[in-house]
Amino acid sequence: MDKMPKWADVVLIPLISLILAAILSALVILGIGEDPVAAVNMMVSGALGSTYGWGYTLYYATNFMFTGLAVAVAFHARLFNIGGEGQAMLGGLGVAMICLYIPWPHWTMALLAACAASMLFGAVWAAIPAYLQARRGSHIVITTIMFNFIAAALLNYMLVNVMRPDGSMDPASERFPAAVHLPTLHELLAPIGISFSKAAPANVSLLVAVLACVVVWALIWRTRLGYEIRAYGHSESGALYAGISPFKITMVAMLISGALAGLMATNNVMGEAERLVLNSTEGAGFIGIAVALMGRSHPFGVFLAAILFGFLYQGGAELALWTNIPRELIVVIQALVILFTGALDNMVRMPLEKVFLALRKGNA
Amino acid sequence: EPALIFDLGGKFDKSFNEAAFNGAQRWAEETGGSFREIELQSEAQREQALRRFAEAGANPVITMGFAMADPLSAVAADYPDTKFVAVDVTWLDAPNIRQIGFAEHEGSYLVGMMAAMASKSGTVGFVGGMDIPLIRHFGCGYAQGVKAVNPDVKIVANMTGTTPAAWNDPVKGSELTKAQISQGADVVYAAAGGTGVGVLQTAADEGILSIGVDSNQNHLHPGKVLTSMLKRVDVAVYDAMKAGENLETGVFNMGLAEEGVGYALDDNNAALISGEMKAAVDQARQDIIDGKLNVVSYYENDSCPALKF
Amino acid sequence: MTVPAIELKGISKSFGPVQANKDISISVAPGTIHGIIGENGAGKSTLMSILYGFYKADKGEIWINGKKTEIPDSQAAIAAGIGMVFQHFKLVENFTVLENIILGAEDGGLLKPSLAKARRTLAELAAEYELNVDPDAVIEEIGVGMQQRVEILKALYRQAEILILDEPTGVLTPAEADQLFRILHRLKDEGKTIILITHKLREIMEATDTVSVMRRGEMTATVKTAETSPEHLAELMVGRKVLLRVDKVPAKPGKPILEIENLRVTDEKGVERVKGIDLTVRAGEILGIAGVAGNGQSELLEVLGGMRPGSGAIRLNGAPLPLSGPGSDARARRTAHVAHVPEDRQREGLIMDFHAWENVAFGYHHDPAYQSGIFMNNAALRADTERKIEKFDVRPADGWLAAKNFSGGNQQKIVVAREIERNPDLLLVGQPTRGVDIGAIEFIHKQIVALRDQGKAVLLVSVELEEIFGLADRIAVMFDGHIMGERLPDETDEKELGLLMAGVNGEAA
Amino acid sequence: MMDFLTIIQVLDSTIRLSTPLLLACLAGLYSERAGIFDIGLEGKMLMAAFFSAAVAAVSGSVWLGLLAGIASSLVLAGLHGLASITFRGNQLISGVAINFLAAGMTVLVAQDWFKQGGRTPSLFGGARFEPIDWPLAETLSGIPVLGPIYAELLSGHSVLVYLAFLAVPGTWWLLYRTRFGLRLRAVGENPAAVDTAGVSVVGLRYAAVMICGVLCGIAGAYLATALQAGFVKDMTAGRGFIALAALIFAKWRPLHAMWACLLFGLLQAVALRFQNIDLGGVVIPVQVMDALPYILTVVILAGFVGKAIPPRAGGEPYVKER
Ligand SMILES: Nc1ncnc2c1ncn2[C@@H]1O[C@H](COP(=O)(O)OP(=O)(O)OP(=O)(O)O)[C@@H](O)[C@H]1O
Ligand SMILES: Nc1ncnc2c1ncn2[C@@H]1O[C@H](COP(=O)(O)OP(=O)(O)OP(=O)(O)O)[C@@H](O)[C@H]1O
Ligand SMILES: [Mg+2]
Ligand SMILES: [Mg+2]
Repeated sequence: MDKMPKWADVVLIPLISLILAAILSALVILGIGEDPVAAVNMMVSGALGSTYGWGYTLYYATNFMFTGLAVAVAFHARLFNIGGEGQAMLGGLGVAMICLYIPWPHWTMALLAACAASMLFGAVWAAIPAYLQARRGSHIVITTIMFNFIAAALLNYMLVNVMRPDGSMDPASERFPAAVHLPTLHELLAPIGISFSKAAPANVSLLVAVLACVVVWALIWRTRLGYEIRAYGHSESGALYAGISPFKITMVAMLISGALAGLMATNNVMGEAERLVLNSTEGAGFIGIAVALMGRSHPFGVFLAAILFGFLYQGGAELALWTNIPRELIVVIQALVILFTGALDNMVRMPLEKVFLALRKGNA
Repeated sequence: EPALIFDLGGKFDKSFNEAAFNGAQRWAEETGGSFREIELQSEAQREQALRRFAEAGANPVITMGFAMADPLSAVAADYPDTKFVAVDVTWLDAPNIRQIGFAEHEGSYLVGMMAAMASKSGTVGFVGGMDIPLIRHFGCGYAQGVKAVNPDVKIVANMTGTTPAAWNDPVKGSELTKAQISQGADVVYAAAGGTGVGVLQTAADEGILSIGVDSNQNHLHPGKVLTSMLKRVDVAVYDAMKAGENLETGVFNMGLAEEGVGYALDDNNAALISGEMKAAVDQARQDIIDGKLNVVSYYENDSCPALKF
Repeated sequence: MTVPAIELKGISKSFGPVQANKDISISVAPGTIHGIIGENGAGKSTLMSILYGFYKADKGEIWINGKKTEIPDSQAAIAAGIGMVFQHFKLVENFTVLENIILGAEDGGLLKPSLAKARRTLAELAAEYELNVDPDAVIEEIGVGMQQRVEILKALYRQAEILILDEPTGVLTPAEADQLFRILHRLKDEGKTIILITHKLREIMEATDTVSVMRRGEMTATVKTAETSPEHLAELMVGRKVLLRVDKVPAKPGKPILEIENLRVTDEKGVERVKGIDLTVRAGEILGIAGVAGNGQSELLEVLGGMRPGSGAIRLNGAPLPLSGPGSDARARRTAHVAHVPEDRQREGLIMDFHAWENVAFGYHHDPAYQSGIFMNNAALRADTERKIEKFDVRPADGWLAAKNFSGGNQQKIVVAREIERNPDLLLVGQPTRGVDIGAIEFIHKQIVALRDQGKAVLLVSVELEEIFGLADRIAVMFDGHIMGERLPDETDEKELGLLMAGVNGEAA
Repeated sequence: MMDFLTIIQVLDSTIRLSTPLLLACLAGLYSERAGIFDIGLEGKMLMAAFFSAAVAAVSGSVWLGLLAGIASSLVLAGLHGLASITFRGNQLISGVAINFLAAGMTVLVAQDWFKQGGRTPSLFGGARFEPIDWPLAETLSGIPVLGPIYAELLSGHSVLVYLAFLAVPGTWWLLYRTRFGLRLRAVGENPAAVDTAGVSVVGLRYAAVMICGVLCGIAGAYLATALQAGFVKDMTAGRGFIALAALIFAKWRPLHAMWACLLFGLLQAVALRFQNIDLGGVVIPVQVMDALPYILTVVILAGFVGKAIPPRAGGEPYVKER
């Protein structure tokens, strides 16, 4: 028997938590001498008030969906993959190689190949920590953190010494050929008569991300492998009893996780920048942790949380464009959102449960 | 109304972006005008900020840093009536961009000479930020200046790191400086953004000389900073804003001749610079301007004659 | 009339929507042993936890020695002279015995004096109550029986006058249990008051002076032990007549199903736990393995169930099964028609956070019947679960409930249903009724016997001699990784088995 | 290849680089030993770095700065406690949030107060921790081998460095020789045992989290007022995470924590000192040297350190009634 109706748990609590975070954010904005109402207006209209705003919101959200899913899949096997950042960097390397060194006749084929390459590179980068965890017991939290740093060094080396076009001073690869240009939402929606902002970077990899959400959902909740991953995550001794190999699950879960993180490169590298730059991941791997935690490791939750963070990113960009509010305000708002919806949700839940219990008793 | 787009380092990086901000500020104070600005937070915002400012009618739109080149090349054509200014970019092909490149190697050459002359130990240091070509470009000019004074002077060169954190790790800057001091360096040139703050600080603490970069950083530790390699981004921005919509486009190289780079001399470091030093450096400056002296740019073939990276 | 040592008045407690205790009042006279019985989930542990200050009652009063006492936390309970040995021990596993004893009862900020004092006191207590433990042993390295002694010592060290024991014998061997009751009687003779929760009516009859019966959160009766009978108590508990003895026809053993030869098992720490045993289990018989916990029975079950590697040879229906490497895991065993009811249902047999229907596939999730294409056929799984829940009378009959929300007895029914319904050639069963109430025990025993009667082989490991005697057709006793001997139930008695379990071989002597 | 003086200097640098790691690592040790995981070490350090520098800059007193740094870190620690102890929230989420909060708030407040782009003014004089020279350091430095060790390596660090290294035996003693330590370790292994022994789980865990806050505060103050002369944004630069790695590496034991932090410090010091190593014509790129500390960490972890088992109740809120 539950203490609360499901809708209260799923909708009401996050909503109240968000409102609390918003109130605190408003106080912070007041504290630095700005107008919170105007700021919120600007964020909402800037991020959600136009197809342009949506285009950016969804672009960021796409990144976060990939990294959030990556963290979530590992979480189901009780593995804490902090290495999404490095895996996404490697994914970018894979995408860049596919796009630069192979002439593609059409973007669809390039996208398929880029997906495969980014997943492969990301998975390889996750495989070593996974193997060390499974066979040597090396704590995956440390090794994945270390692999982030190593990935940064590797990417830096590749860009500065190998992939940088002659004569360019920018540590970035060449621009990808036009043939691998991924259609943006503008290009995708125009044929069906919907006019979407031309400027926004959201592109077809959004669909890849949504597809990834669905696939991960099916994988985790509908397949044997997902069943085994969850079982292993809940109880290692139970897994042994059921004939589930801890080694296999650790490896497979991390490979999938790394592949998902790597997939992010189809969005930011192939879809947006259309070249590989040094800090293309810009912390999305870490945001993925917050997204997965807030989304309770469920793909739909990850989807929603990714959009929330996309909104914060784009809303924040608008604030930065049109006001003098320092960009760090957005970081603070993110922190408050994570804090209230993620860590302090019991602060809302506990009193609510009492209310619902009293209501039920009253009815009975 | 002009707009100014700072690079990821942020407008208060005590060097490159801050110089731009100072230029804009000067323009605003002098003319009473106002300008829009944004500190970029992510790669995707580069194009976004360009378009948003252009659409909002900002003119000119001034961008900082070579990383804007790529987005600019994608955006500029869509807004033919808007003038763009690209600092640190010289290779684009677009009619409505004013591209400004600085001959950092020339300025670095001069401070390199000063370092070699000020050094008593015969060893000087260079602390770069993230290991990218631009920073090597600085280091290369510096090394040539050092070697020009005395080919026997040893140069210790270090980069802070390979991630963007390399621009903001003063602790590492400190440690690198200490390491260089222990290898004998008694003048250290910092081209490392926020990390440089740690370099200058440690140099001051340990009683050696340092050289600032981009902005005039002599005042940070009066009497302890030998000089600063000036990159007159402030002037470039000021000029661009002043010219407004009538801005001249094209590629502009700001070298010593154009007073785009130079070294800082003020009350804070006057006592450190002997007349002899000043004479030598000014001579070299003139020779470079006259073409008698050629400072090799790292970009020419991705290598440096005076220093191995 | 004497003042009661404990008087509870109108105690009520709910956990969210669940009312665990409803308006409960009891009174316990000083210097007596008071028993509490009731089905799983009746609220016994909750009531005692309230008395010990672990939970806080919603309503009601606690009177100790005639004084109304507030017990907001365990500190207050300890101050009031109450000590409790929980059903699941509350020990710090990687601490030594001594450290566990002084935890919370240290004198002064420094450990050394406290430890020294505790060491002395422990020696005295050991002498007084034959409660010997090595004070420097680490908890996780000593057996459960020892651990329980530590729990009792903890209470005595805090000078408890009232001692609560929640299902203390569930994990003990008969000898250990006997010793426990001797200790309890001595404590009682010293005037201490003892409350004993147990599912074993025999213990109630032997040890207690009065007994209270709980049902669904309510106190249904309190009677003098001398004036009641096990059958009567069982009826009070379950609300119907219960068969207290297993009803079964003599076994008709057939061909050997499982043959074990020179089996050896070494654990993770490199200690040999099974030291070369030979056993045969035939079709249509139940082989019971008796033994004190920790003598290798667990490892035997685990190696047979594919949970850990071993060496030697085992054959199933004549065909060898690998003991290590590929094909030796639990999945392969299931494919070979070996089913396994593990000793620890919560850690092994179930995923506590999974729905009941997900647990019904646990270990059998590769079964083609549960698949449709690349996906699992959850609808089929749920239908199957419904059948099993109905057949095994799992309560509540809700397949969507998480395993952790069933009581221990019902959790066990889910595991037993899953394994027995596979109709295996060989069923491995470990401690099938540990902590399970008598109603459920009756049912589970019936199912095991029914499987045997279909001509299947059953290997039963239990520390309960009563269970071994009731179910097994043949008994093997394990001690220190060896089989000490085999006996037929009719030709032996608890005494002889007890000696074998202690490593004393009568034949050899 | 390396002369003696260079070794001394590398070790000297090691000590400086290890100190913030060590303080943060010990901070994490208290918290995690009590069963509260803390990935917010980074944030607490950063917050303390800012407030110590800010208050030192304004007041001119580094000691006031230190207090302010500790106080600000304590506020975040209290928040972590509120989320993970009182409201039984997810400790990882709370830690992540605290890191974000610190990253944002420090710059926001710095900008609001000092208008220097999210920095504090540079500190000088009494607003900084000065190195402490040991007696006779100058005189003895001439003695071969021992002289430099005494004068360069041991002498001449700020008081916080000595404090950090003294905290190691201190922590060991507290943990293994006192009542508080016994209870602290117990509550991280089995809070129910502590609870039923009549000791407040909540109280103990808050105490641990607060000690963690104090140590993170000192670590932050060390960065901003001893190693550096002021705050710049994000100046902790991932040290909180490295400290966490060191903690796991050390398997949550104080002495091992010190060795782990010294090892990380040494690897960093070596990487800083030796860039572009030329191995007979093959120049090892600087990126390899940069990544070397991390690569070596992985190698050591995989090769020499077995499985690290965290305190058993770690990460799980203590829930009696659901
Ligand atoms: N910590 C708890 N949180 C929520 N509900 C609980 C908790 N403990 C017990 N319950 C509920 O209270 C009821 C009584 O449980 P309790 O543990 O007291 O039963 P019991 O009589 O000790 O059973 P058993 O014989 O199996 O030990 C249970 O059915 C359960 O629903
Ligand atoms: N902390 C808890 N929260 C919610 N329900 C609980 C809790 N503890 C126990 N329960 C519920 O109380 C009931 C009985 O609990 P209890 O732990 O006494 O089980 P049990 O039957 O005694 O099993 P076992 O004897 O194996 O421990 C079950 O329904 C169980 O799910
Ligand atoms: Mg119970
Ligand atoms: Mg029970």
